[in-house]
Amino acid sequence: MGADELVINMGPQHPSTHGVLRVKLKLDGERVIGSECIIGYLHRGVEKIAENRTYQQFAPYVDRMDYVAAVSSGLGYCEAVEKLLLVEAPLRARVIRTILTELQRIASHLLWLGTHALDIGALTPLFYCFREREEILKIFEKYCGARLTTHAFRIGGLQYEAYDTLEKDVERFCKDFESRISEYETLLTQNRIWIGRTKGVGILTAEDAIAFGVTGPVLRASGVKWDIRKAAPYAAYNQYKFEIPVGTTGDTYDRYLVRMEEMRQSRLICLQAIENIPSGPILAKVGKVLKPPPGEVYHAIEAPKGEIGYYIVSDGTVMPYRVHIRPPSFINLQAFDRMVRGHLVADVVAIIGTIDIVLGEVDR
Amino acid sequence: MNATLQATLEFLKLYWAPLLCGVAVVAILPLIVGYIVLVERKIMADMQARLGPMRVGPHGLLQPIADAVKLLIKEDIIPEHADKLVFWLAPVLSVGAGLLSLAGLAIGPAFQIAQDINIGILFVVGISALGIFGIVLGGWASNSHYSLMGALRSSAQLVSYETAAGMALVSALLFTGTLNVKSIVEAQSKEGIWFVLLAPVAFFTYLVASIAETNRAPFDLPEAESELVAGYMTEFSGFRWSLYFLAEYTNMIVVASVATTLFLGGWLRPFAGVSWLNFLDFVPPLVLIAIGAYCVLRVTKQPTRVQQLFMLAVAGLCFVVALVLAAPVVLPVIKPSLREAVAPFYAGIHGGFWFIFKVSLYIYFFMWLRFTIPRYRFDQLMRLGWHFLIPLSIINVLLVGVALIAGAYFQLHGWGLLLVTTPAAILALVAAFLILAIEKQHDARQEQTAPSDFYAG
Amino acid sequence: MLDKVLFYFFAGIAVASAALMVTRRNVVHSAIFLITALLATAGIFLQLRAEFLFIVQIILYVGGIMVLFVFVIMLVNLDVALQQMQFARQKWVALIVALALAGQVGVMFWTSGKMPGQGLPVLTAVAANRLPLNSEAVAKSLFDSYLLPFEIASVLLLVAMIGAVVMAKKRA
Amino acid sequence: MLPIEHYLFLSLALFIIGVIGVVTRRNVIVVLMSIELILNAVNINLAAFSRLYGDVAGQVFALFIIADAAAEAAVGLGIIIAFFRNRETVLADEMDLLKW
Repeated sequence: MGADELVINMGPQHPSTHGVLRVKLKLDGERVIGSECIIGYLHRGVEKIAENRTYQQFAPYVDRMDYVAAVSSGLGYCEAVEKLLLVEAPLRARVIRTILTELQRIASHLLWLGTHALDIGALTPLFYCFREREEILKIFEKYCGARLTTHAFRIGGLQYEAYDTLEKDVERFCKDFESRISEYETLLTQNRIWIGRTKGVGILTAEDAIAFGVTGPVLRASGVKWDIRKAAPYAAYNQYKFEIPVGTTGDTYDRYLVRMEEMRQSRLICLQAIENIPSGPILAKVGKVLKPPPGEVYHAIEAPKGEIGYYIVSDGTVMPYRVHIRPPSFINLQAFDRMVRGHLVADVVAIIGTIDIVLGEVDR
Repeated sequence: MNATLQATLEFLKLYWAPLLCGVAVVAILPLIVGYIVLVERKIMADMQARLGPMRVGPHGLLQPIADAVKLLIKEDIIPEHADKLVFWLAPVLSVGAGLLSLAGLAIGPAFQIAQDINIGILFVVGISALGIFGIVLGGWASNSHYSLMGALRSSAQLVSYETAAGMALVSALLFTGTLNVKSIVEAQSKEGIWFVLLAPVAFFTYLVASIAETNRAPFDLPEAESELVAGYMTEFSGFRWSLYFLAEYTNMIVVASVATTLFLGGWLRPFAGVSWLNFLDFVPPLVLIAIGAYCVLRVTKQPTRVQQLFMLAVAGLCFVVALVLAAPVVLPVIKPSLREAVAPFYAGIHGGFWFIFKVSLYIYFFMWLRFTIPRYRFDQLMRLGWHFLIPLSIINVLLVGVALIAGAYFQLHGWGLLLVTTPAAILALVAAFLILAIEKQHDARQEQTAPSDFYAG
Repeated sequence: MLDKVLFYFFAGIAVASAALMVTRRNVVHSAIFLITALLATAGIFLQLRAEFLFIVQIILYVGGIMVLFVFVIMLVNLDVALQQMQFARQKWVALIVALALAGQVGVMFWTSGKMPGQGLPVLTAVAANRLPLNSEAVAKSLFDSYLLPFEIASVLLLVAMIGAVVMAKKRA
Repeated sequence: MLPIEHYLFLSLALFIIGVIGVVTRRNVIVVLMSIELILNAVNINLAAFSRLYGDVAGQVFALFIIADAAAEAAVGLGIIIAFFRNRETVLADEMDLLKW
């Protein structure tokens, strides 16, 4: 309340900036009148590394960007290179890819839900969410031996054949998940405090969202029906029926509802996919040494956090000439200042949580 | 010189029991708090589908001691530009206020440190309110924005909710006409009904206000870790930090004890006046024996010899306590002539049990809330306090007063008082809903004008 | 004996912390010493068997007014204030005023010894065990003999509340 | 109870310290605090005489004084905050305008 503005540094070591994000907040009392995100604490030069690795060698690096949704990042990269090579993965590979990415979406959203609720002060959902996320990670582990940075796919198809009980495991998970998700909803959706903390907080209008280039659940919560799975289907998404949940006001509560519904839809996709996994090869015919023809390609998929795009330029050698990555977290974060102005410090953490950023992806 | 010695001796002769009690409380309380924390962690773990501390001792039973040792030997850091004197003083103030306010409480008819102070319950409430200086000054002295914001939030919050809590206390005190802690419980025993039934709205107000006063979730904004790191405690570490921790839990015990004394019948057994329900006296020892038996059964399941021994020790402790509890109720049954002799023991031991039991329930409720509910935002918290709780508690005081006059007019006593207090409570509830409805209307009107304001920048 | 020890204990603390309060540069330190002085005074009240006054002093004065003070001190930027000169050059005025006050009371005591019947009445206090229960007695007196002043005081508080709100809310 | 003179001297000492504070300090907050100290000194007198005569009227008046002190603190601090917002200072000798 003093005459001066108070400048407060949130992070990079702060319990709720989800990593090493540093936010410089200009406060008037507890009201935010301006903010500046300072990023780069986790910068590893992923794009530059790509120029010095072969196409296959670079594949594990994309897992380290969004490390809570590594499967999705990997899928985007593999498909981009396939597009560059003008090959298509066999159907069996694509179906299994779809199952794993949708499971990854659920896992990512679960992590988001747990930490977001924790930021707002609900302690318990975190552990419930981790319980289910653990099941998904177990499936990943069984499939490829890794839980977090899976490197599950290969350019041209799959690294490994699906293990015997994959379908059964996924089915069991989906069956349990139905009731589990309503468990979270009983804790939060109708809770007065939860509604009070999220409704009307961090409103992003549809025009603003489009202007900022925001994608993913954040965009959909603002009422824009845009999902690459429908708009430009990849993997095997054109075979399955699912809905795209859309919000109305674009506040934190809407984003919450949209993500909850997305988890339900992902579950449905998984159930449809395991019903009929076609047999056949899992790897298209690609050589041991990948030498794509000179040219450039942009390929984007719908990652849990939004559109993750790969722009790859090839000069005909074994290493890409240039790789640019369009990380959803980085671009969604740009809308942060717009969302946070005029709100209180407590809303800042709610808004950071609701954008669902991973600093590995923001900083690359 | 001789006179001084004489006077000192005389003083000691007069006040040895309260002094001993005081020393005992100060010595034992940190241990009790440590175990409350363990219980809290266990309950939290239970609610969150995990195990909680399991490593130190069987089922983590020695965890508090390990924690205490860790905190004591931790490096003691004082920030560079901190105000050293205040930084040193603040946690001591906080914990001192908490401990001192315990002095005014009566755990049973026999246990009370400050015997029969005339201002009784006011003493407890007033002294424990001083703890706020520890928080405010600690936040200020650490010379950090987070701490200062935590401190400012805390002072605003405490001052606001103190009013509501005070009003709730007044409604209960209207029934007793005395501030003395013992007389309050005795009044409930005489009426044969606890004041929670006579003044439910006041109990509710006090419950909410007491959560806010002890800075517990969902009102734990001064130390909201996701916003202000740790609020006023951010810069404190090691022993100083543990003093704050001790103060917080002591305050919980204090508010729980105040609520127990005023609303939940203090040390009285449920239905203390009803003689055919006297068999309830046998419940506490039986429950303890059951717990002990369970421990004995679990002994074979323990992996190491030490853990087995520890389990047996716990079981033994349960049996001893059960024996102590059982003796005053079983002896008169065996030998009726002993009834007179054991009566004071019965009152003291069982009174203490029931008091601690009720306090534990109250604290359990605090924990339960903490694990279930998200945190309020600061403006919402202040709004809840000023726009809802304070008006409600003032209305309730008026209604309870009117009900009491009506009760006196119709010469109602005990359960009969419910005839007049229940309508008063219902009226208060109606008032509460009215207040909420007005708030909602107000909100709706605000919302129409507000959104443009957010993007003013 | 106990009375004496308690009195000198509390009086010593009160006077010492009052002196420290007016001499400290740092306003927060001043506030802390004022709190100490007020608490010591509360101790004196207790020693005088004025329990209700004691608790009102603690709840209202220390727990209410002083929290307000500390709150305002923290709102008002301290870093600037610390570097400014804290003492006005009015030492001589202060000394004269203090001496004059002390002199008046000194003369009063001196004359009371000299002229019997005109100075302070030499009375022994009512025995402690004959005092009525304190809070009951205060309540009776407050709501019986002094009901009108009580109501006037409540109006005063209301006025002060409105005044404070108006004052603090004014915002350019 | 000790002889009444003890209390009178204690109250005198606090009163004089308070007066010195009011006169010498520049910071308005400390001036206000010194005034609180003066009021407190008066309360000691009232309580002491109340005890001497065994009549609670003195204590009742002390209560009134405390209520008065609360009112004074609220208004005074309100003025200080308003003043600080406009002039960025809390020094008494800079309060040289009646209205601002």
